[in-house]
Amino acid sequence: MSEKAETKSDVNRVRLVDTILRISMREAGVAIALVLLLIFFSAAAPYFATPENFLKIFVQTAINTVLASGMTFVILVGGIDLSVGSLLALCTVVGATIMIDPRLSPWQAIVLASFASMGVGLVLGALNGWICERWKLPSFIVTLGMLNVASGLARVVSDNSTITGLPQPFVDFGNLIFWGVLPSIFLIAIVVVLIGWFILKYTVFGRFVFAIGTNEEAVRLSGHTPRRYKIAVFAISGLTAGIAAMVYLLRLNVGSPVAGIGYELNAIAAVIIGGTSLSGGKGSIIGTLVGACILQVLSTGLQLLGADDNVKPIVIGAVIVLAVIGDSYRGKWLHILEMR
Amino acid sequence: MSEKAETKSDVNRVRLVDTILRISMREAGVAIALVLLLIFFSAAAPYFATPENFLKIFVQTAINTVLASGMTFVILVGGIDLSVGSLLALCTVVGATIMIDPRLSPWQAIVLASFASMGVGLVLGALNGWICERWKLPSFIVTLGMLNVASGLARVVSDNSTITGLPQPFVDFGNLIFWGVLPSIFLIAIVVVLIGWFILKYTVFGRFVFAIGTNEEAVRLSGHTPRRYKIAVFAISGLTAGIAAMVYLLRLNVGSPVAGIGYELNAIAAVIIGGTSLSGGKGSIIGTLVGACILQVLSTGLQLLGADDNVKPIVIGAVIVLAVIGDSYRGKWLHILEMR
Amino acid sequence: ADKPKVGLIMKSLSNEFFKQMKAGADDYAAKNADKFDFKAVGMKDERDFASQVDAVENFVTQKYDIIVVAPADSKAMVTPLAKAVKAGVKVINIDVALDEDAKKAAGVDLAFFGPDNREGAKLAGDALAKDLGKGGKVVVLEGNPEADNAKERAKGFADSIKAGGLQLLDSKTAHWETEEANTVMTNFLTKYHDIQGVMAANDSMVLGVVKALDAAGLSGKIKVVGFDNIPAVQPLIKDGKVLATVEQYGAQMAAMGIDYGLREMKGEKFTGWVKTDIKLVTK
Amino acid sequence: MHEVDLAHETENTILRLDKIGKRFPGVVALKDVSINIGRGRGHVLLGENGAGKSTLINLLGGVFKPDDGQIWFDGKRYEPRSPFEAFSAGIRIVHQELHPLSNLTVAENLLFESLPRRHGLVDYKQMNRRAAELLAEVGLDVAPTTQAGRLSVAQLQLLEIAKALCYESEFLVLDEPTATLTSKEVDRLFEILRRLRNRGVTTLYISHRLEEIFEVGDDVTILRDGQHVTTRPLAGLKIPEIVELMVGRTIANLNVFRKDSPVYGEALGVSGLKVTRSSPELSFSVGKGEIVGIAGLVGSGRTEVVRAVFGADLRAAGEIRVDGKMVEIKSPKDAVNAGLCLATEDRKTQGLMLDMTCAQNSTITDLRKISRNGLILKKVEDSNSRRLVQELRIKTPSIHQAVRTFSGGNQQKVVIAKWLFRGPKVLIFDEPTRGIDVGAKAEIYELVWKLAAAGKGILVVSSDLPELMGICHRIIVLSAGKIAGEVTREEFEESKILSLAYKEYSRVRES
Ligand SMILES: Nc1ncnc2c1ncn2[C@@H]1O[C@H](COP(=O)(O)OP(=O)(O)OP(=O)(O)O)[C@@H](O)[C@H]1O
Ligand SMILES: Nc1ncnc2c1ncn2[C@@H]1O[C@H](COP(=O)(O)OP(=O)(O)OP(=O)(O)O)[C@@H](O)[C@H]1O
Ligand SMILES: [Mg+2]
Ligand SMILES: [Mg+2]
Repeated sequence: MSEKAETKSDVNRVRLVDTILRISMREAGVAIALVLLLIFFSAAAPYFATPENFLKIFVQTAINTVLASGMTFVILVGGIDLSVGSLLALCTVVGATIMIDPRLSPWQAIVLASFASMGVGLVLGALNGWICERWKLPSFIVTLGMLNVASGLARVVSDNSTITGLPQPFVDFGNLIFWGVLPSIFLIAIVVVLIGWFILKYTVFGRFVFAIGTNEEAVRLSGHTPRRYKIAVFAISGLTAGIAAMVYLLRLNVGSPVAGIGYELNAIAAVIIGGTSLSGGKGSIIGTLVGACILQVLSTGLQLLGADDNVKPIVIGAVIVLAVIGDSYRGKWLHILEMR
Repeated sequence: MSEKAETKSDVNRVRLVDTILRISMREAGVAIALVLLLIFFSAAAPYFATPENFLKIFVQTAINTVLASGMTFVILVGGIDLSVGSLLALCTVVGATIMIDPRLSPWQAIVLASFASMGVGLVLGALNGWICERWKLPSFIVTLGMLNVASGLARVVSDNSTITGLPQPFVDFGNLIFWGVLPSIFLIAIVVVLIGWFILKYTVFGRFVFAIGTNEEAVRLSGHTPRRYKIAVFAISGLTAGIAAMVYLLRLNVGSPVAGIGYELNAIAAVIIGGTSLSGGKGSIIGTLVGACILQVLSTGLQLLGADDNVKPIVIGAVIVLAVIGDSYRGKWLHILEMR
Repeated sequence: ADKPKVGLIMKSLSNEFFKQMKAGADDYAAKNADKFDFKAVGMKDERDFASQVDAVENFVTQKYDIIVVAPADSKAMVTPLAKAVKAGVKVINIDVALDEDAKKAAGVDLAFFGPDNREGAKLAGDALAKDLGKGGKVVVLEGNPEADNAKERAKGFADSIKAGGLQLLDSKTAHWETEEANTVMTNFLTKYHDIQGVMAANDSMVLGVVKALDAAGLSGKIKVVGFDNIPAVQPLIKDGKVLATVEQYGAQMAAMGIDYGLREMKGEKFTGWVKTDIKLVTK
Repeated sequence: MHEVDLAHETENTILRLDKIGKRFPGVVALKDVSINIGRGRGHVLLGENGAGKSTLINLLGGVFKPDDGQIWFDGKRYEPRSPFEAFSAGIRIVHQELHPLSNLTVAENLLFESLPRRHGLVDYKQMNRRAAELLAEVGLDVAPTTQAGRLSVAQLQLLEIAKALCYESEFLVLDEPTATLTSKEVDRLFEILRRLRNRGVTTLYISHRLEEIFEVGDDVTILRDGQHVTTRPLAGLKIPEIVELMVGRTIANLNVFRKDSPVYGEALGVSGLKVTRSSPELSFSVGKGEIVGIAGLVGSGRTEVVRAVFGADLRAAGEIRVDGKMVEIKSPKDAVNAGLCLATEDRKTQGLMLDMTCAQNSTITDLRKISRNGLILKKVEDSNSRRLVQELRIKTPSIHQAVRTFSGGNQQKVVIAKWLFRGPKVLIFDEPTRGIDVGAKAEIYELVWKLAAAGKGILVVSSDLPELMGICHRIIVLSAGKIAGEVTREEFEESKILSLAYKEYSRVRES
């Protein structure tokens, strides 16, 4: 009897593993690369495999994760958003400027700043989308223009200075760790990812995002207006830049016009490593989260390993490419799994 | 009699203008934007409309023009190359290191360095292409990886320092101005553009570039091997990065691991402003030259105008977008012209 | 009408040091509006010295009489500046010294008006060493590895580590950036549990370092020194979260550069290194 | 005189086109077209390739706006600015060009116009159930959760039809719905159309398969070169008459293509071909001068087989001989070098570079012929292309026109042109007359025969059985990926071929 029961639970266990494997492969094949990296650094780098270190990695990944979540939407409809880095900079200085306004109570300041930061992101993001759609322009060049404009605006707004002195409740919230394991900053990032995942998976809007990325003309012929959804998608990307700006402020407590330089490439890298197709229509936000983690684990792991500063970019570049190469075999692996 | 003859020549003149207008519209509709900018700055900015200033603009445009020429090929086949900036850096330090080798005579050093610089570019460019094709990966991520790798290599090779002391004949050549109007540096850029234009317009290879960008599968099913041509295209982009590195050395007389940071976006911007479609298959290298000129005229013009540093990026960003918006009306204008 | 035209070329204006420099220069120019015309330019990315070269060329085009320049690269800027000199422009080198060999090769002899970055860093490092005592364990956050002032400051830190008998645990670049400094410092804290002091090559990185220490509950316990004395660190010094930073008087430096330029135009000649003030700033 | 005014003008006219005109750069697609369509009637729209049929449909569907004229629908001015407005007005269109959302599921594709939702979320359960019903109705045998990208062209066509059926509409337009369908699906489609008409739905039907229009139509409108020729009841009309109205001249050998060419030797030999490791082995051969057809139901694997032979997809096993010599075919390049060519079934995605010119498309298969030392000789290219355009009667204002602007039929001719330019030994055509008008069809048959007479081996995949029976020496019938049998010309009979095509399926059902 007992033997039989064991076999059954064994079978169940095998099935569970199988299912998890399958789902993780489908949602984020590149998770394997992440696991490999984790194993490698845990073995090789001192202090890597400690809870505190993982906590720290979580916090460090947060900004990129939030940016990359919005970027996933944009890439899914077949666009790209190069402006998120400078939008983030603009939003940090707008947010910080409001927060240190002496006429406002700390709480007023925090609420107002959050709305302003996200609002600025949302509006400029929507503007990106609107320009792309109004004149049928490639988002690459439109958002490249916005990159410059927003970065100039950030300088003007901040008068080129780093803004400090944020209200204490805000700073405290940034340092908060829920239940000893979940830093508030990471919590925000996870909430953003989950909302994004839910929207893409279960809402009608999500279906439109995939459909437009697959065949925009077909969507139009089905009687819909892709333009609207595409503008919305860029607005979302702007919004996440605004949220990422708040995360930046929570994490570093300073607003700066030079925050976020080059973040757009990092975010795009996370999205693509996460398996989302640059030509649109295929991908997942969970993959994006994994992609962002890979990049951060790599960077932190290399430092703990004591890698040379000059060698670091070489390794990071190589691993980015290796991760997507590995991911390109996913189809095959998945096929083998399903065939069984 | 004479009246009649005049009318005829008038008609001919009208026809000529018409033809030029049509061709320039087709090859580079955005030339209009360039002319508008030139008129504006000539009127508004002191010292702008001087021969010396144009000479300088030519020289300053050269590096971006060379990079953007190679980039045009890549974008025409539907790819993108983010690595050109750091390839340029790597090639400058490789070239400069060889050039200052005391064991070589100046001429030996110059020749060897040129070959090495272009060779490194060519090989790493081809590697980009090969990885993309071997695993069917998006060039965006592969070249993003290469961006990191090449930049790390440049740091390792140069040990993070600027390399100076290039041989005198080389420096002299860089300062040369042919017939008082044509700086050697600009001459190189023009030669690269012309070769590129010729290849795209008149060779079988050029035909394949357009065909692959338009419909790769159709090319494959017509009995060809798109892979080969695509690798070649990335190799060309690497090669132009190597040539641009030599131009950089000629112009600035130093090799540096941080040369070329952000140049990839500039080059891409020039290509797209020049009317080449990011989805491939449509565009021209003459347009790219015009696009590069627009960017440089804008930057120089704004400085001569005394624009505020914070406002400059805002204007540049806005003009980039305006230029492509204007270009989007080209179809309409061309249509009107053809309808007459 | 024939007032001399003075152009000031800086690095990135979003670097607070240059912002102060510009403010000082603008101020000085406004006070002396009858003596000279003035224009200042910065760059988008301080590593992109090609655009600084463009700026030099543009000033020559506009027939400026004096160019005051804080070179983004000590070697690369020599050739274009030498060309400017040959075109009859008075060139004043401030902030970062042009490379001696390169100057010799280009056949120009330019004086340098600027601070001693190495000495400045040593001032800060020494303050830390004094505070920690012999055997204190420190980490260093460097600037952009190829930047001349970053190299000088790294040397200065190394000098005081040696002189003060400190123990260097690790040294990494954070590319002058707040966020990267925060990450690098956080990782240092993971890797080394006995850090006592931090030397950061500029104050932007200090902001990131302090935040990392705050998050770990170590601020005030681990001592931090920086460089530049930007407004944002001044309250941190007051709070004791930062031990010291170095003031190099950017505002005066530019004004002084302009002044030296005007004097050279009148026929004075300067050579060698005219050192400008640096001062250790503590609580 | 021709204009037989359909008596029921006013109250019974559901759609009235009044002097409609539409121009594209270089072409007048429609000029002065006035048509009345009666309520509840089955209206057929005919015309050669490029006559302007699809353009007319696109005007109705809100894809384009007319340059001149007015449209009246249900007694009201009708000016749709988007497909949505067309839907809301009650006009539904199955477009000629397929627009699948290939990354989405079949169910999502079907119901994409308004996804079933609950609390703002997609109601997957209801969606899949509803989709399954619709799929059953059109006889498309795939799971609602299949990715649309995995369907074949014919299956996608059925999907589009099912899509149009899923909402009530007053006016249904079908632009060449049967071009890729086999008789099984066609019969079912007609059945559905009949049901709809009984419910009072007006249908506007476009097809180049003239035999079938009598089953779906009451009235017919014929366009020629963008101009209205006639609108009249179908009853009493004969095919040759219709053809004459369409092309403006008589076509002699309309359905008699059986010419004899001597068959000798072997042009193409295939033995032991396995598409995938688990699929059955296939062997067949095509003689020189022989035209061999491949028949089968939708999804029976015809396309898979020819693609595998051509090296477009990797095959698991199989030897291929050309001219009696074994050839190694691992890619289309090998195949082309060995003397094979394949005109694919989907010209848009696999056959043409749509944004390039006719000249560039027609010469892409052999650039050596138009170049020297790697340089393209523009004159040679143009003259070659011009020759092909003439030979195939491709209708275009200029060989430098982008093929995107060509009508479907003319695009197909460009595909054939590019292979003629290469001059292969064996030509494989997958649905060569998909969307091609009678005149052009006759020309293509003529051409195929000429090629055969010149000693080429020809393999034709077609869903149009009469067509295969008209031109082939021999027909291979595929059923569920297996060769169910071979029929020679003497034994050609529709029922016989069909029963072979069903063979494997009925076996499955029995077991
Ligand atoms: N978007 C477009 N741009 C330019 N020309 C077009 C466009 N669409 C159609 N045309 C031209 O308009 C004419 C009519 O084309 P249309 O597609 O309506 O023909 P059709 O009757 O549907 O032919 P087929 O039977 O081949 O489908 C053709 O000459 C075609 O080249
Ligand atoms: N990429 C694919 N992935 C999975 N299944 C496929 C794929 N392509 C085709 N199939 C399936 O393989 C079977 C054979 O398809 P094929 O296109 O060869 O049929 P066919 O006889 O040419 O039919 P059609 O008339 O539809 O062209 C079909 O059931 C189809 O759904
Ligand atoms: Mg049509
Ligand atoms: Mg088929």
